[in-house]
Amino acid sequence: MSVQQLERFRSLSPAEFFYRNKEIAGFSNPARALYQSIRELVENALDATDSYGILPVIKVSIDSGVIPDKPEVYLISVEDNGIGIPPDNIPQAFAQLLYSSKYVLRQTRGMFGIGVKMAVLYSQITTGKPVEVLSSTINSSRIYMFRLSIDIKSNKPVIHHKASFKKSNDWHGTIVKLFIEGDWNRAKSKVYEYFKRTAIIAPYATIILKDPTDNVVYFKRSTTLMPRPPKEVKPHPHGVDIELLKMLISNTTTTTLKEFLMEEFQGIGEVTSKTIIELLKLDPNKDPKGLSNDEIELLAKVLKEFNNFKPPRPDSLSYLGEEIIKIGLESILKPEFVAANTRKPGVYEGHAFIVEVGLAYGGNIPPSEEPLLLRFANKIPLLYDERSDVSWKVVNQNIDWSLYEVEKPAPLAVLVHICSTKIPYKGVGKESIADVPEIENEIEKGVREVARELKSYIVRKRKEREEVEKAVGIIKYIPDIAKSLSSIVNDVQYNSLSNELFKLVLKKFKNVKFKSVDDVVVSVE
Amino acid sequence: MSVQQLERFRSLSPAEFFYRNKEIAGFSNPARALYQSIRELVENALDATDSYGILPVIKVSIDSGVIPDKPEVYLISVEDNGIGIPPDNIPQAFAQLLYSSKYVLRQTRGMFGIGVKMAVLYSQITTGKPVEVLSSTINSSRIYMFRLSIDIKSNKPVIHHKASFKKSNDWHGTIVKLFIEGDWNRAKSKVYEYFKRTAIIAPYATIILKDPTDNVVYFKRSTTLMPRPPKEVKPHPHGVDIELLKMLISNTTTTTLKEFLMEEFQGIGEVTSKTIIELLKLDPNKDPKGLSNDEIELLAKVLKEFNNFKPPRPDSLSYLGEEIIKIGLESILKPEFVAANTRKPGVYEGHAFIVEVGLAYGGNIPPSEEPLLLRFANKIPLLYDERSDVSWKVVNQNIDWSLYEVEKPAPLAVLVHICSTKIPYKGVGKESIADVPEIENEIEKGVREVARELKSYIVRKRKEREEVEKAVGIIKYIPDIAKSLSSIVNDVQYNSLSNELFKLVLKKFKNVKFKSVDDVVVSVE
Amino acid sequence: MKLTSSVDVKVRKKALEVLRDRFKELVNQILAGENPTIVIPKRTLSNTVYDEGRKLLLLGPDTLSRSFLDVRESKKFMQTVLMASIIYNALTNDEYPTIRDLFYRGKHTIRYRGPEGKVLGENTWDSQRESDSIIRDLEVFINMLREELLILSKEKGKVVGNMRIRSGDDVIDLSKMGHGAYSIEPTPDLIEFLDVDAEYVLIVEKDAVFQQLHRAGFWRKYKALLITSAGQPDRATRRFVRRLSEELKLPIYILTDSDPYGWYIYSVFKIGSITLSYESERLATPWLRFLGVMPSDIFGDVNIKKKPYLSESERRNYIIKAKERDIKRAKELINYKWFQTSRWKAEINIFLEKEAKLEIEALTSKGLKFLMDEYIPRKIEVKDWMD
Amino acid sequence: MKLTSSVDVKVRKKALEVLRDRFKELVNQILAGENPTIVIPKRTLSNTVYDEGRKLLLLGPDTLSRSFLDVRESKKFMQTVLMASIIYNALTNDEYPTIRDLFYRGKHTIRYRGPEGKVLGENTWDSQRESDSIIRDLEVFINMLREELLILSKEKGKVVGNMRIRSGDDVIDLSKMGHGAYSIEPTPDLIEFLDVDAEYVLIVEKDAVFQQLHRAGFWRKYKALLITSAGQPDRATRRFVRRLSEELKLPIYILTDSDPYGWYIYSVFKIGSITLSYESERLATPWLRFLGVMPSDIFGDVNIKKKPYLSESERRNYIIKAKERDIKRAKELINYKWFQTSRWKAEINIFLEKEAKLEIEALTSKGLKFLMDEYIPRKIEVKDWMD
Repeated sequence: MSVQQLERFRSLSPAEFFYRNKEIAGFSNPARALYQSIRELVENALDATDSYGILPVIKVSIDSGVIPDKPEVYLISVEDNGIGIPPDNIPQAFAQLLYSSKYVLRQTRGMFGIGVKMAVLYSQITTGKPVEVLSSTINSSRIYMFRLSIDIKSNKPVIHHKASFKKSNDWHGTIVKLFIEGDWNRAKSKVYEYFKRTAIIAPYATIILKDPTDNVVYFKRSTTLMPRPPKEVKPHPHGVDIELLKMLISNTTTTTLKEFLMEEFQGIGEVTSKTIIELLKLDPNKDPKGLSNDEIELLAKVLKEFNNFKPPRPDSLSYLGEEIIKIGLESILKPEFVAANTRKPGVYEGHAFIVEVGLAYGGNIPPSEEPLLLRFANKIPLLYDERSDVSWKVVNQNIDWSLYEVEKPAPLAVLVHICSTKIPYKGVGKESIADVPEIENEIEKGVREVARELKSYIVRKRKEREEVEKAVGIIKYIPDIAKSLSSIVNDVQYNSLSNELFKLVLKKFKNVKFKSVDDVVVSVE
Repeated sequence: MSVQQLERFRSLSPAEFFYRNKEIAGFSNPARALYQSIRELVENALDATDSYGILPVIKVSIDSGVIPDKPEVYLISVEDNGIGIPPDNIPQAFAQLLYSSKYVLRQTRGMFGIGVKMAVLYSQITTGKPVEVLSSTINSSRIYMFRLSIDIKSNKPVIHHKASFKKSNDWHGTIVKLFIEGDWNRAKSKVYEYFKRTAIIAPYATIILKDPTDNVVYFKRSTTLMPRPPKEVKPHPHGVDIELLKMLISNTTTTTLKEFLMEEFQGIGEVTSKTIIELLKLDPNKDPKGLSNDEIELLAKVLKEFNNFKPPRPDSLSYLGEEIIKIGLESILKPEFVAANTRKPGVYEGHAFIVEVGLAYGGNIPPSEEPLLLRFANKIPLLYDERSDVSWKVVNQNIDWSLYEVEKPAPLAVLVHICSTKIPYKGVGKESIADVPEIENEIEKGVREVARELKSYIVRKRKEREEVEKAVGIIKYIPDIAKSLSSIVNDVQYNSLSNELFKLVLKKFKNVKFKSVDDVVVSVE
Repeated sequence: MKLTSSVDVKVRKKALEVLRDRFKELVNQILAGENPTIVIPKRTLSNTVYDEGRKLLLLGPDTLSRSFLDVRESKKFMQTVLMASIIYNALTNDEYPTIRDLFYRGKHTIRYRGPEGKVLGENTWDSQRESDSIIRDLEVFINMLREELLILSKEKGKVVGNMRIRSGDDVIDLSKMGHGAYSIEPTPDLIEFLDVDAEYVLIVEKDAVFQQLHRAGFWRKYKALLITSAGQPDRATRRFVRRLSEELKLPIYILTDSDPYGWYIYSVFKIGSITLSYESERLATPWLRFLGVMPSDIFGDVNIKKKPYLSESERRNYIIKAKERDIKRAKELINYKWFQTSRWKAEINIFLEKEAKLEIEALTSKGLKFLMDEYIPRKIEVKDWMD
Repeated sequence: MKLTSSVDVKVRKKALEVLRDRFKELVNQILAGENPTIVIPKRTLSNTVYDEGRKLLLLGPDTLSRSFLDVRESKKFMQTVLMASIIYNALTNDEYPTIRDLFYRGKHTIRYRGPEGKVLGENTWDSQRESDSIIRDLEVFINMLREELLILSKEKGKVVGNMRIRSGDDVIDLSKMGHGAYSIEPTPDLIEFLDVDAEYVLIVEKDAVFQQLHRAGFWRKYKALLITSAGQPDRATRRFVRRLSEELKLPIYILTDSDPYGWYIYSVFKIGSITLSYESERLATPWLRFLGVMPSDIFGDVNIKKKPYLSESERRNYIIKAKERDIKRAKELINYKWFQTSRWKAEINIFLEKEAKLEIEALTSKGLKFLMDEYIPRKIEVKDWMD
């Protein structure tokens, strides 16, 4: 037999790959697919607004019964007031996998260039219907409309219909309408939880949700404070590997090693550049494209191990800041106490990250054995696989809450927000974050910081109560003492004993305001 | 501001996508990457042998200290006696993602076309070294050697070195050598567990493993029985969706609808084809390429809902069969009892699958509260995320073992092997299988079947013991009874009472072989 | 020197005869090649019947056959003959074993080869619970109580009052015990009542209350015999009370805590224990009257126009909240036939409604004089007791 | 009719005086504007000292000051004066309260406004444990035992033997109790010893064994006074034994189970209880001798050439495996000063090595005659007892 008979080799398009393996992107069943499609669209809508300083207004509508005899088909419609998408990019942005505006070093909710396309793919597999996109950019005078599907074999968009209209007002943004086979009853609780948590992390957004039962939920914005939009940055040298170096070298326009280091990385100035080149024992004027393989390996090693770079710049990251976190927690959870801590930027494998931690205590939060954990990554709520998340480990295993005067069950919620140009998810489903030591460490420091604030709060409240408690704790016994003693020692009156004893207490606790024993004791019987 | 300034759209190659997201394929840290690389190579080696009726001989060697000053770099070398790879395909097979011989309807261990390329990618990121491949196909007179790496930007192989040698013997197979940054101490226990389970599922394979401490483990084959190699098959109509139909139509060489249905699907003969077309109210001679979108949607619906197709053919699947499962369990676990059950083929979303269940009880198996669960998918051992696997749910939640006379802690191991052209993994890491109802149902039936066999065994053993137990349970009291009665009633002797009582017992239990009370009673004091 | 009383010598002789006759029957079965079988009345709840006429809990007609060849009964068969032989030997040797002694005397290990050839050990019995149960079987089988076999036990019951008795070879004046009391013997059937000058008998559940009433001269003032069972009564106290009732025709009143435990003590004195109903015929006192403490003493009862003995604030401080198991117990009691008088049902329902217990000590806390000179005499006078 | 004994009248008068004088001091402090403070010896383990000479556990010199203004002590201060007033009133009214009575009499609810204005309730005490502890404080504070305040309690101790006593206004002959026994009064200080014809006193831990020895005529044959404490001895039994020892100079032997619990009973009789060491001076009997059961009686002791009283197979059937808490207890006992004789250490070490307990009943199981005519007399004869 010949091998050719046995084996036929061929290659697969990314669309076909994900078509065959849709469950790995979270589209494993109708309930999950419905939930996943809604959030992909909402996250794109938020990215199109807050990343550009626009206060988001997001309208979401989920309708059932839209196709006769197909009760399992839902129509998802999401509208934003974002920057809009240039018409030339719309087909690929919605109907070509691994095509995105987000493949740069800048924090956005989406990162993989997969999410919304998977929703389109799942939609066309289950209903055969194209996705409808309307969009207008900010300065454009027209609105563009497309009906699109994906050609799976070639991973290219198919344009079913294309149109444009003149704008009558200054609306800009994007509207996406998608038919999908789903299961609202099983998806419902997760969808609502998703919106509630989104409202916590983005209190500056107004979100209106209409569900298939025509129930409308209106999350009104509670602040106009917004996080600073992220900027694109260059890679930090600590995150470099051999392959990344090779890519940078092949793309660079610099012609000397010295310039290459200063231009293509953040955190390297003239002095540092010199030091690095001396360590390499190379000519600073050498053309970087002329480096040998061994030299590139050595450069990678030196960049990884050198300890005097400036820390990575947080410019690429769009963190919320302590103020917004507190507003979000307060407006949704209605607690008695809130605290927040935004950590200094850190780096893992060359990716900058910022950890933000919030804490809410008391008030309307129901007491429970485990703190209510609100996990977010790049402003995305994470709902599934909580126990395999690094934050769960920190909050429930690393931290001994009793050290912070918290007695369980406690009315305690902990928010953990991780911002990074690269979130280390455990899967494409974007639900839990891996145990990266650098991140775990920052989360733990952040939680300890807010926990310390909570402890101060609990301790202060406690002390104020103590002085009064002490005085009451003595006065309440006066009637029994006076009565007992006067019944044994017949020549002394109850009243005079009682008065003398009360005077003794007032002398000891000078700040206590009682006028007589009767202010404390109601009855003795 | 213009949108172009704000957003730069571009597309990503599959290699770059996985380079950026290596943890989703299981390469999240050095320990896991080492383990993952070894198993990807071993699984390719097994696929190259048993899928073609060759009794596998696999030699694995893991060496450390292979590069000066880099103790964290290991050299993995895996050799098989398989069919070899044609030299033209070698570069892409090892250095282009989403390129594979496995994208057909035929069961193999690998399915994604990602595994070994991820190992190569991780190798080159961490060490900068190319992979070395030697291979010779069965009838070839030469051995071909390549040193390869991946061009990440373009997802194309880079050939560093290429050579060929004349064969001096009739050796055929493939040898792969890979440098990788790893952590043997943390990977060790998983690697050993992996090989032990591989030996259970493939008792016909001889595997020799040398680890970095020069410890050699030799799993000798315990049978020459082998599973039937899988054949490529056509899709079953129940697994059809709109997109698959469109692809089949665009590729077909048939020219009438009737022929199209009979040729491109399994399970549709002439009669069934007619019935289907009548249901569609279409012309049987219509060119399938002329079907409108609505007609395709309707065809998809009819194919999904029609109930009289033949069940899917298992030809594409390479299941082990009950005999091999029992041999595997016996040779590695040394139990007292084994049972196995290979289920009839089933189908989910149009993918044929077969569930096989094995059970081992007693002997060297240590008792525990939860049965030892040995999970396999297409002969691959699954080691991580046990508790999120559908088999775990069946074995520990659906089944009440006490109904099968199993008292916990029990010396019980349950093997579940799922064969399919498409295993519904929860992630690319290939570790746990999703709760697909059709599969869960077959697993449960299979487990109940072997559990019933176990119950019969336990019950039979128990009954044999009972008769003897009953007789012993009475005889042991004779000395006390005889002594007591003779001490109250003085005119009767101990010996005559004892003899009479013993005779009474023998009369009742006829199969009991004791000669006198002394055969049972040793002493009374 | 004469060490044991002449009374005991006679008792021994009779017991030996009965045992010999009864077990001779088993030996005869064996020698005839039959499966030897001990037939005894069943000591189960379902075979315990309440005799309305005699107001006693008695064993019913059901019997159980304990045969040698029945695997489930074989061990008990062995234990029964073993226990009989031990008691037989103790009687022969002039001993007075306790049930604990009997447990030890019969306990030994049988070593035998199990079905798999391993040598195993099994004790004739492992706990006294097991051997005690066999003693009860044996009592039923030979129709003799353990006291008739001179098996002794610890004894808590005490008595004082205007009465003279003969015990052993002595005459004892129960009105001359000073601040102390007479501790009743474990075999009260051997007591002889000589003369008595009392109008009734009062049993007090609690020893400490007994001490107080005794010390304050209660029995002298009210011509009573004063007895305490010091909690759950032992067999000797029950038999002693029964004899006072039956032979001297004295009215008998009992004072317990107001809780299901106290009522159960009353029930044991009056009817017998459910698990030991075979003894009732000899140990129970069907004419016993429950004097207090009744829930209506605490709360009053408008239906019978009874005012409470306690004030609102006394109740608040003396009452103990009933526990889950008290409630459960009370609901069981109310189903027993002898609690199904309208008065008892009313009282237990007050308890169930209020979920409140009260100890006798709460009454002495209100005042020893209250208990001695008001509560007890008034309740006897107005017949505020329950049958 | 004279209801209470003349003895009690005298006792009452003295108690009232002491209480009045002691509490007058507190009143004076208050009226002088001082923080009223009760100073009493500490009843803690660390303030309990073993007096080697007198062989008694006594309270040491440490005192504690319980003052009104100390938040942690304020409640106890209130409880102490409350308890004193209740006892004072009971004495005035010719009552004989028990400690349970005192709990009820003092229990009431204080309703007060908490720091947040809510009305809260707090009981003067919630459990008898609390009020009992206050009684002990009070005994120490006024330096009188509860019996001197005519507080009664339940009483388990019994006695028989050749002896006549006066109790209250009666004379009682303890050799004329028939098969029954004399139950000791709760205030044994008021007993008068008239005449005695006994060579020693034997205390038996277990009532049932007491019954057997009594019935078999042990005390008559061996001229002994026979006493049982029926388990852990109560205060009256301890005081009674102490008086027999001190006033009649009789040797006192005790027979308990061979286990740490039995040895602890010995220890309580001999030294006093650790938590109640203030009573030791009156209740403990330092001259008490431990007769058995000793571990060396069971296993022998080659070091002192002693052979065991039990055979190999008797041991197998009678011995009970020591539990974890027995071992722990034994290790505590061995550290007490009064167990640090070489003989006691040897015996406890045999126990710790064998981890084996034995009940007295095991000896009567071997034979009542063995216990009565071999074991006890021989051990007394060869002085095989421990101090």
